[in-house]
Amino acid sequence: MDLEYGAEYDAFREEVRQFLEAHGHRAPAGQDRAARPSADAVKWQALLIEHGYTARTIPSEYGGYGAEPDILKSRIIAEEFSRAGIPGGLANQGISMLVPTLLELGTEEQKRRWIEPTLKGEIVWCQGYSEPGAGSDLAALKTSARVEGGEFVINGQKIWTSTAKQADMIFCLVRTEHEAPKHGGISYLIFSMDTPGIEVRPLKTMTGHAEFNETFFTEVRVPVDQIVGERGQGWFVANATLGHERSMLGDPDALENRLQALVNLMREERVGKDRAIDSPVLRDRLAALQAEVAAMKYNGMRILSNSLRGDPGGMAKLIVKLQSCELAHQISALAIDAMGEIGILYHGSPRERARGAWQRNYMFQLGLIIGGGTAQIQRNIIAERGLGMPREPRLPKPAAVERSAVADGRKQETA
Amino acid sequence: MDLEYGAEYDAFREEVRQFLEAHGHRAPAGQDRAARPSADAVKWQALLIEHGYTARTIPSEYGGYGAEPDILKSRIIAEEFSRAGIPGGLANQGISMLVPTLLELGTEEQKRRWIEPTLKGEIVWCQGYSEPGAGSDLAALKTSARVEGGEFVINGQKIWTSTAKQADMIFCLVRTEHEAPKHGGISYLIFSMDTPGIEVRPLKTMTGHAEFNETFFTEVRVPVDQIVGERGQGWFVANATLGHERSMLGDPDALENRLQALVNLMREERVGKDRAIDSPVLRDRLAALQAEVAAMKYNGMRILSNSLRGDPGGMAKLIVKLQSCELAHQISALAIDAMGEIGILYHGSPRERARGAWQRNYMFQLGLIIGGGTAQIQRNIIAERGLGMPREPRLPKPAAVERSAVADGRKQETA
Amino acid sequence: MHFGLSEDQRMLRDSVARSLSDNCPLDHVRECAEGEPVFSDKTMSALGELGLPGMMVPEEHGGLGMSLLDAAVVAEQLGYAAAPVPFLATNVLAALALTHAGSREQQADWLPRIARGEPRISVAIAETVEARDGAVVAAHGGGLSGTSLFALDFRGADAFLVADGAGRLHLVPTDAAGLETVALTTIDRTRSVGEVHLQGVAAEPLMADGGVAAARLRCAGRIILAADSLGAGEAMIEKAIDYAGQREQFGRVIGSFQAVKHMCAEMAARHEPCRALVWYAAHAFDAAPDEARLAACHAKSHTGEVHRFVARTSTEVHGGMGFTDLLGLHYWFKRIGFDRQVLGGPEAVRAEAATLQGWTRAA
Amino acid sequence: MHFGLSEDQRMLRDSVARSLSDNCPLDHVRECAEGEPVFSDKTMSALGELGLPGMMVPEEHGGLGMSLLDAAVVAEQLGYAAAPVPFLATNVLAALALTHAGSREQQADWLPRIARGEPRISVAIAETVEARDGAVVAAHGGGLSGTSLFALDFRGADAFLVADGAGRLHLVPTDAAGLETVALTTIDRTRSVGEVHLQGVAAEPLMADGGVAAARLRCAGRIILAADSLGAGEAMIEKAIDYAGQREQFGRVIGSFQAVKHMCAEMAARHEPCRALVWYAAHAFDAAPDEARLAACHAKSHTGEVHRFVARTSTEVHGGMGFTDLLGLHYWFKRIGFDRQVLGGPEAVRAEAATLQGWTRAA
Repeated sequence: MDLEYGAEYDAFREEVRQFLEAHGHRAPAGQDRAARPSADAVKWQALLIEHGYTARTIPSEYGGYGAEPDILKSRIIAEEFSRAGIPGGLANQGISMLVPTLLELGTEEQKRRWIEPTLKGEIVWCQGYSEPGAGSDLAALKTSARVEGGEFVINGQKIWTSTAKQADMIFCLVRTEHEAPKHGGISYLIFSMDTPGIEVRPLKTMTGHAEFNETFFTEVRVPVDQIVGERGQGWFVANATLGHERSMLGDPDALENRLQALVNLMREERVGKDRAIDSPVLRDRLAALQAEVAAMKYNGMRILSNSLRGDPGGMAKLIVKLQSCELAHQISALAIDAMGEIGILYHGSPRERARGAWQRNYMFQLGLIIGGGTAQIQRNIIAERGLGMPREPRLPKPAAVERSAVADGRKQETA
Repeated sequence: MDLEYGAEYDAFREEVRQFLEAHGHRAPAGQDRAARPSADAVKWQALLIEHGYTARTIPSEYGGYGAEPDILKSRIIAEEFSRAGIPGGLANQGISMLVPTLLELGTEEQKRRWIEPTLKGEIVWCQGYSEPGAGSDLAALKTSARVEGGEFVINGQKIWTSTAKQADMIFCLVRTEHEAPKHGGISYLIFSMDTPGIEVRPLKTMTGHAEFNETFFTEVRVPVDQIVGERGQGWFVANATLGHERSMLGDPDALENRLQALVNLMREERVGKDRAIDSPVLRDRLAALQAEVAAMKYNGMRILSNSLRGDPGGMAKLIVKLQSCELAHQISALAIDAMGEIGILYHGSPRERARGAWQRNYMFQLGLIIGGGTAQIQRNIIAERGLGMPREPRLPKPAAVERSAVADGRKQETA
Repeated sequence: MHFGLSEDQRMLRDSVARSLSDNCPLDHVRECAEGEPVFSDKTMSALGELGLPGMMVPEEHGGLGMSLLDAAVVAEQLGYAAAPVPFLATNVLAALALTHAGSREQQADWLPRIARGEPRISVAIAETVEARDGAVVAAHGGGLSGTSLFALDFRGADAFLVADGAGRLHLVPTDAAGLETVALTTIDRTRSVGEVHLQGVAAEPLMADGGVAAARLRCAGRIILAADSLGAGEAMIEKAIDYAGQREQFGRVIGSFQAVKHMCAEMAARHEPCRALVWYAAHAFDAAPDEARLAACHAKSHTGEVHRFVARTSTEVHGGMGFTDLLGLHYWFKRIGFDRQVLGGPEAVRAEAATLQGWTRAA
Repeated sequence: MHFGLSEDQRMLRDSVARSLSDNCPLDHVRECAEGEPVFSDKTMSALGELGLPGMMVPEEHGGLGMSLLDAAVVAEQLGYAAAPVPFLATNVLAALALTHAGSREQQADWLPRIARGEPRISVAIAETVEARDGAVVAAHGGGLSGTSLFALDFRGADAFLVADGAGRLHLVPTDAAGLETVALTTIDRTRSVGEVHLQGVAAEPLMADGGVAAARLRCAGRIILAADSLGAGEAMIEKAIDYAGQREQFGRVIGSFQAVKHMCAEMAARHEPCRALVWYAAHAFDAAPDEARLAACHAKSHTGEVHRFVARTSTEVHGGMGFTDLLGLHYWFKRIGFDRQVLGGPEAVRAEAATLQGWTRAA
């Protein structure tokens, strides 16, 4: 156990701190991950790339900083930006999901064309994976494309396309091989959101905000070379990026920050003459959550340390999404309870605390428990991949599926 | 809503009270349900039958009191005995399970031969249902009987035969029809525990006590007429009694008594100068459990009231086993926590409270959560029978089962 | 002996249910709740036809003189429909307060009008549970000063029934000099709460009773909120089962997955005993006043916990759709959230239950 | 930077694991625990060969001068094996106390012997957490009087290390005049606790330190108990998965039922982060004393809660077999029960964590 980073890293940390002190004031305020980056944000992004504080390991020929991967330096950057309360680089789905995918599976031309403007915030992407009928069972997606005159012609509907309104481009899973088995009939296409036939409708959630959209495709025509990977390989292309998405969730710094905000809230909220934190019952819950946040923090350090040694992370990593989403939700729940009736104020009410963030988080975090693999799917994964427990026995094919898939004799995956 | 029982019942209650006042001192002390009744207990039982305070609705020609069923009077009897802290009639498996089964499905000769001595406590029975390989999936039982010279010849093993050591007789499920499908190959036999070839071994549990036994059968010969119902109908015969067993569990009086014992404990246990109940955290848990006990109590009254109207009970009844076993376990858990280190004293230790009952209950109640249908099986039943949710899709038959059962085309039940 | 609803109560339940299903379907709830939220006049007038405004008003004042259990039966249906109507404050709490602690003049003035469904009285008694943000109301020389938060059924009130720091109740007409009000908004757009600022307002006190009336009101309010939660929880469980029976993933309805089945079973198992608990508390309010406060505490705190679990679990069963606005499931989620927090969250209510039983060491 | 066990620590873990698997399988645990329970001489002697008795003794006194994290690594394996050995009191707590608060004479007298695995010192510090049954020890004029309960690793002790009411530690040889002891028995027959009665016993105080030494001991004890719980929980999860993979019901192994899979997944998901938490607490004990007490509280209370759930859930996965004595699963169940309650249950420990951080209003 050695929690020191060593001289080289201490120097690097110092460098980051100095950068933040010198330039932090130029950071854009209140960065909204779902929105199109502001001019300030684009400038800030350029500055961060220049210093290697974002897009750090992306080759410079594609617009990145071109450093060797160094998990500790990445971690130091994240820590120092979080500590200073200064937003790091852009973290949209184009950067977190499309760029790694292109780097891994794109053609040279695709890399040169798309990565740099994406990193710079010039091109905003949205993700077209889920459909109303294909959530946990993503591979059941029905949005289809036929080939006609050198073009894919796309029809169908996507959901949860968070930045669709602002996006220039979409990376999208569509069914192109209609005779192929479920997972083998999908292709990964990228195309402009200006293409005729695309309609985006805001999707309001229980929070009262439209954090997402539904996106409809009617005879949308896309050149056949705007595909990543081969036809029918889209499922495997997407799975590479799904991995990247999963690692975005469950940031231990975020949990610590939320817990600290809860401690502050409970010190400030008053019930008669007492502070909320003076309630032994609420305080006991607070201490229990704090212990769990600490456990997740050290678990994160353990994963980090394992990655340094080339260890993929195992169980410690597999449980992060399930546990941290739940924990974040519980933190919000305690905040609401500590506020009593104040806790239900919302929609900009007088006396509302933190602009309704606790309630909004309480609901949004329930969305996160569901999204990106429900808690039930997470438990399946932990049991099957982590603990090596048997998969659900395969079922006889239901008639509806048999038409297309059964002849192929492929194994059907079950939840 | 009318919680008055009315004049007739108030008079009946008064009668029960007077009986208890006059005769309560004759009740045996510390009745152990698993043991053979003492001479005192047998006398007490006879007195209770004579007054109709037990075996109340069993026809007098079979040794019962012969009253018309009256749920309210039964309830009043239970309430008054519980309030007075005086044990009611014998409540062994012969009385609670075999007698109702014989009444429903036994021949006239079986009724005359077995019911009266069972009620009187002269014949003690044990139950031979579960096997090491047949728990939740009881119908998978393997103890088998072949017919030879007018006798069933039984080989196999039973488990959880709680009173096997003391029992005169056993009611037992054995597989008699080897070609029949799983549920249709079972017969319900009754035979003496003195029959040669029976070996009983105590089965110690986690509590450190041997509350149960394992019972082994080697070439045990039983006359073919010692069967209840027809050959191959044993599953249906047993299910009648399983229903009776389920109604034995989840007694709301018992929960109330346990909660009151916990309140008393928490008033008496001291941590420094404070009582355990002075801890707001523990007190909050106590109040939460109290609310739940109240809910189960009123739920019980609702079920009672529904039965008066001939309503089978529905969801209110279906959830009783799951909820009350869990609640009882939680009550014990809080007691242990309230005692701190005192809470783990056991095995007759100095300073042990209530002769270790809290720890013993904590463990035994976990056994009850598992036994008589695990919590998982209970949730299946609630979902499928109570909420009408779909059964688990049927699986292709595994090879091992196919040999005997598949040809028959019968639907296999799944958990 | 009969533990359960009477024939009349079941008829009441069914007729309210029918009326709400006709007049207050989800689309209508949504209409009322979106934009600037409003109460549903249509629903109120339909309920008015059933005589509900006067259900708690004694017959001699033109009402039906019904019991709190009757009101709980109605409240459960309102929760089941997530109906945006101001039933609790005027028709239950104010009617009860005036009946039991009003002067003859106050009774004659208000009760017949309440029975006719005319006035709306908002009830401001939150501070008898907990004083948040230093809110407190004091009575001095016939005048009331201070602040009360979370006045119930606030929007469109003609008067406020305000508890002072000693638990005495006062009627304050909306046009009283020195009265200012501020609307608050909560997650639940089918309800309305607000705050009341008083500066030497000349109010009409109800009969002095050492706070008993306020304690009784709090008790009644908690039972009605618990009943509302019961109905909302019931709706969420039904919706989860329906959805799970239709939604297919991996080639089967998700309701056939054991994980989903067990989520539904667990909801039902925790929810079902709440029904008897709420019924008993409401019954005890009239029939066994000694037990009523404790029973109300149990009903309020226990439904609060159980239905938070139900609200969350039903949403999870609905997957992404439950999280969207599309199915409107969140109206019930938020209704349950409101019921949990108002007039004391579970912890506060359990602390009161403990005190009631002498579990707390005398200071 | 490296968060995790060092190469040496992993070797230590593996060699302890091997030694326990060779010397202390379930059958042997059962032999020791049944009837009149005894510690396992065989296991202690095998661990002695690895130098464990002196692992916390400084090198100048013949020990290995290892860290608390090393001790936690060992404790985890002891928990994993449910090993009936008195490691905690003598080899961790007494060694630490003497090293940090012993006089030169005490050190010279005891530490080399501890390193050789000779004496057994039982540690009686429960009253620094909570005084149960009025137990308290007072020091007056060189003599100790009073009662201490739950002295750890009680059986066969040569001396007791007793904390007085001020948190100062005293060494009391078993044959001291005025000392009487009573063995207690707990659910966990692989451990041993007892009570110590003192009447004007002439004891050797350790250096006066205002209770710091006792607080440090409590802290170390909690970390070691948490590590034990971690190992016992790990064992219970493994056993559940193994059993679920073998046991068939309804024509399939029960581990293929989603309900059973999710029970196992939930155990693993709650259990896994405990490992890093315990490691950090143990590391902080030596490397970051400022954070150590809070970290120890977190580790103790959180493993207490998580492993109560694991103990129960693993037993449920084992069905009826888990409830019997046949598989011996209950040895781990009870070990976890012991770890949870001793040196402060979760509530008591969280209250201490809150106080440490100034969350509690100054009285």
